[in-house]
Amino acid sequence: MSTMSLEPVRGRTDEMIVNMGPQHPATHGVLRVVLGLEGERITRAVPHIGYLHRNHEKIEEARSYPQVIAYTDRMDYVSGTQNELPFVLAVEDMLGIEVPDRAKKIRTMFFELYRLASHLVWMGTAMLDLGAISPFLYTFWDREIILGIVEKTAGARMLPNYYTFGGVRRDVHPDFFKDTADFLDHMERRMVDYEHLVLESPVVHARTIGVGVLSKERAIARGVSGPVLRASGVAYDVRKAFPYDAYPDVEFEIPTSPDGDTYARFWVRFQEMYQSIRILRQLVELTPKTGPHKGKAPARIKPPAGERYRAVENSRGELGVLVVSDGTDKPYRVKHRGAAFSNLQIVPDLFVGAKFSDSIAILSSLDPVFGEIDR
Amino acid sequence: MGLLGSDERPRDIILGTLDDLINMARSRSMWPLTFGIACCAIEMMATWDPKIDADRFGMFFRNTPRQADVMIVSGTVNKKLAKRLRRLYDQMAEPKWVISMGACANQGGPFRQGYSVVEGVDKIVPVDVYIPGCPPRPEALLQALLLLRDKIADRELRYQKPREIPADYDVLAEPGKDGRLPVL
Amino acid sequence: MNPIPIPEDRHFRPRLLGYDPQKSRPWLERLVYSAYVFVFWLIVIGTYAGVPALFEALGWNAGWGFVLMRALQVVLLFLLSAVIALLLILVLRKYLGKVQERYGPMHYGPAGGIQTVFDALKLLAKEDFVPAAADVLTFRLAPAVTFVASFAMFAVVPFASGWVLADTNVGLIYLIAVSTLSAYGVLLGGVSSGNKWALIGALRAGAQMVSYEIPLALVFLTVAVWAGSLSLGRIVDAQLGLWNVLPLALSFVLYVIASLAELKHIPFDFPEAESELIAGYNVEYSGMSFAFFFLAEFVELFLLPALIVVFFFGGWHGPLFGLEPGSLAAGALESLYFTVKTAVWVWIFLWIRATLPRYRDDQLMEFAWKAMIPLALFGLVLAAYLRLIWR
Amino acid sequence: MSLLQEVWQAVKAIGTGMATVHKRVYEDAPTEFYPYVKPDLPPVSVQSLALVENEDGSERCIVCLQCERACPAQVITIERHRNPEGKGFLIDRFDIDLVNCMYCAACVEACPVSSIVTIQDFEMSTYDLQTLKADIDFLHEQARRARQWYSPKFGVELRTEDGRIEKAPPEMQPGGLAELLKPAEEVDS
Repeated sequence: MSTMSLEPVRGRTDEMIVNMGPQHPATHGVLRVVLGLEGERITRAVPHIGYLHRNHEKIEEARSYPQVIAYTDRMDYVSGTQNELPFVLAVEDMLGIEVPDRAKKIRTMFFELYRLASHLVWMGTAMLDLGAISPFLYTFWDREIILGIVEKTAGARMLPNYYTFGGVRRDVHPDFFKDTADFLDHMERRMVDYEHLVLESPVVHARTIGVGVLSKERAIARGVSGPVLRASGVAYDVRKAFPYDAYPDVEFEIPTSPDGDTYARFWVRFQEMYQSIRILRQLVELTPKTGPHKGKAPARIKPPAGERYRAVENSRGELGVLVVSDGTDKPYRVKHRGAAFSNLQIVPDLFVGAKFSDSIAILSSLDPVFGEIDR
Repeated sequence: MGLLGSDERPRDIILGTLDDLINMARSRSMWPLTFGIACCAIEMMATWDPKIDADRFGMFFRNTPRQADVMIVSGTVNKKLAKRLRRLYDQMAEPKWVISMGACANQGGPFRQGYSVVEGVDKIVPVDVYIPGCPPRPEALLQALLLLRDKIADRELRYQKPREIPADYDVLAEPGKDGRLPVL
Repeated sequence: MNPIPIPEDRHFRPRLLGYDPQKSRPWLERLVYSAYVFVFWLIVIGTYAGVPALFEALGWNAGWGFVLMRALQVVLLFLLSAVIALLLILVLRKYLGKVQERYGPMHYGPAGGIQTVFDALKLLAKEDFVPAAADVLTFRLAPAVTFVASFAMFAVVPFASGWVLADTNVGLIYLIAVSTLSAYGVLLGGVSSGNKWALIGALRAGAQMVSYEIPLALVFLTVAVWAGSLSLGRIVDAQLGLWNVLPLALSFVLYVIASLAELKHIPFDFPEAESELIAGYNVEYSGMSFAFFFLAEFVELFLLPALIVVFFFGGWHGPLFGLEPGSLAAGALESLYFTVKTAVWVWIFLWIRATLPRYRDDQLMEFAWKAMIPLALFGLVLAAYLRLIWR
Repeated sequence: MSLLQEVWQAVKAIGTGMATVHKRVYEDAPTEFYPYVKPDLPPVSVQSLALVENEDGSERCIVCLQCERACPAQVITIERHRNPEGKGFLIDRFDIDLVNCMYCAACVEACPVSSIVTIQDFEMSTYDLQTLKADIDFLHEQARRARQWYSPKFGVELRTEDGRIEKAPPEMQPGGLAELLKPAEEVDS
């Protein structure tokens, strides 16, 4: 099949095979895409993954349940604690551990803080891919504030290993709620600037509107999830469809756009950031200031034999985990369902026929993270 | 690193002074290669953010290996990537330095038991400075960059670089072509 | 080769420099920039007033003496371009730092003032590499072509009244010819590198050049029609009462856009699209060859705003405070006016660079062919008509 | 007319963007001057590990091997022998491979006597990996040099000038501990 082949077509001189990555500033890590270029138009695109394969699932089978949590952090490294939640939820389900209400709310706050952090990194790198330098620095400073809040409580910036079975490892810092409220005020001011620099910029309009259109049917057929799916007009969000933790207690909307183009994906991520701010505002008010942060969990985690699938809506989409237990203190099998991995499936669909410059915009709008894709 | 890339340490006073001057310039204008691999890459980007701002020390990213001086290996290197990494190192113009950032790049870190992970990037490229951490703080990376600056600028330290370039043929060779660096 | 001795506490600490730059010192920064600008100014005065005066005093202003004088002036201009590049790279980094809520280079030299000198020294001593797939002669030639093309523009740029290397009466035609040449360097460098990214960058440069050159030439024509001369000195003199920017506003806007394209500057930096083509046409260049591309870029970043000032903002004109026109003091003052006006335009270009993302290359071409050329023609007709009824 | 409006909109948007960028010129940069100013890390921050001794210099570690079992990256190596006189065990070897450590602080959580603790010393970059293969002397030395450390069981502790180990004041303690340590009347008000 010609679209999958890497070899130049014999006798065809107008096509140039270009190897984009694994070291390329716009591939967000170590993606390699082999492109067939006809001038600036892409005729073939074959993504290659596996440059960051580090045996997550196999190593996790050789670790006890509490140890696995530290490893799940390293998957989607941009969004920290979000990765720990599906595994923690699955094991809690298997063991029937009760999670106190306060712990649920703290978890949800961290979850949404990391969603903001992840979308900020996306915004900065996407604008860097489009050629603007300054938004990258602005977003990284805002992210730095979030990481400061997280570090004060959890002890680490990016990969804090903070959730545990039955709640969170330690109580939040006394300043946590005040810091978060201050940060949200700051963030609301900055979002105005980001709107000016990203969503309203005519150059961004020119680069993204009508580029890389993903139809609703195609998106569903390829198993796409998260902002990419919602930008194609499907209002599917695990937070609403299968609520977990404190999401039933808070009000928020699922922003969708019918367009399915790159600009729609940009727009949906922006609206998600507004929704995150809204959720966090509610949780700052709702969360009890004192109380248990951790439910009763057995000293040795030994789930009964059986299996359990739990999914959460992380910054990139549905992040699921299937835990199979054989009754020992180590999982028999841990299978992750990565959102970025599924979203990457549409790369050849969207690339073929687009301009080369468009492919950069499209790739940044998918926001892949290779720790989770290659695992 | 001696004058114009030679390994010999100049004995002459004039040449020695020139050598010092050029190495001072080198140490104060280290341009890293934009090559993010994994988790550490995000902290590597954060080192250039307003809070840390490594640009204060005259460092900014170059995308092409030809114009870069420092390669920051920021993440797990597996056997598929190792060949590309080595190739990037070979493409960099002399003089060049390597910083190994984070546990994975140092010795495989938490993933060192995996079948695909290279246990330490110093098996394929000569490393000048190692940073522990998973991932290291941006300040730690800046510290490493400054240690590298001192190493380049210092008369005694700069000839300490291991000049024999390591090549773990198990990692680098393509299957079936033993003893030869791969043609990629 | 002994291993590096491990300190007692097993902690290696970076050496701190002798001073403690804990806060930005704006006065020091201003001092450094003033020093650079002063050197720049001194070289300008020396080139255009000092050297001719010296040769006149020696009586060598004819024959081979004249040739020698011009050669000396060119050497001084080369020095000037180096100063411009060193200053502008520093200003760019500091300005980007300022608008990005950080500081930029600040620890080496007073307020980071000699950072770019270190950069230049390092590039000088770095390996200059020719890839195996490259065409060696063209590969070596390309940076020189680019640099010489941008450097040659100095010949007709008037820094003050009479302060110009060649006040030729075909200055505009010379400019069109020479500015096109710099795209050739890019084209040659990209094609001869034997790298696909460089090739794409070179092709983009070629396509881009074709699209912006025509509106640029039409704007040149408009200015020439308005001033009634092709000489840059006459064009400046014609703006004594009224700067061209008012009557030729449309052409002025088109010229700024075309300059951005000619400069390969954001939002039109397609040949060197850093996030797309890695480094575009100079992806295989290292060491000094790369430095020449860098140098050419920043010399152009000075010269194209300078041309904006010449064409639309009255060049060197400004209040002379009773100084006799043509004297050394008046020339020095005029060149200062010229530099300040140019600096404002450089700042606007840097500001654009700090803000905007990049267009797609076909969008520039579409814009150039569908909007800029008709508008430039309209501006030309308008200028001709206005000139008929006004003067 | 709509074309003109569109052009006007675009020009206005570019102008707004440029104004947005330019207004930063007048703001102070949040830069921390790292090598000159050390960052003020929160006490719970996990930057490195250390092994605390008792105030009298005796070993606090009871060699229960809990940390070795809890470590996900499997970097802790402990060898012990039974104490010939009295109860418990004596340490033969206590190594933490800080090169491969993933700094998750699982060992700190597992330690029943708060002997292994987290410290904020992040300046561990090195020319030589051997400096990071921490043996027991180095871990003790790290703890002696650290001004403060943290373990979940005892919270943040400080070492005073004369070598005594004290519990840090409530404002340095994380979450629940801070609440517990506060005087009762403060909690009420």
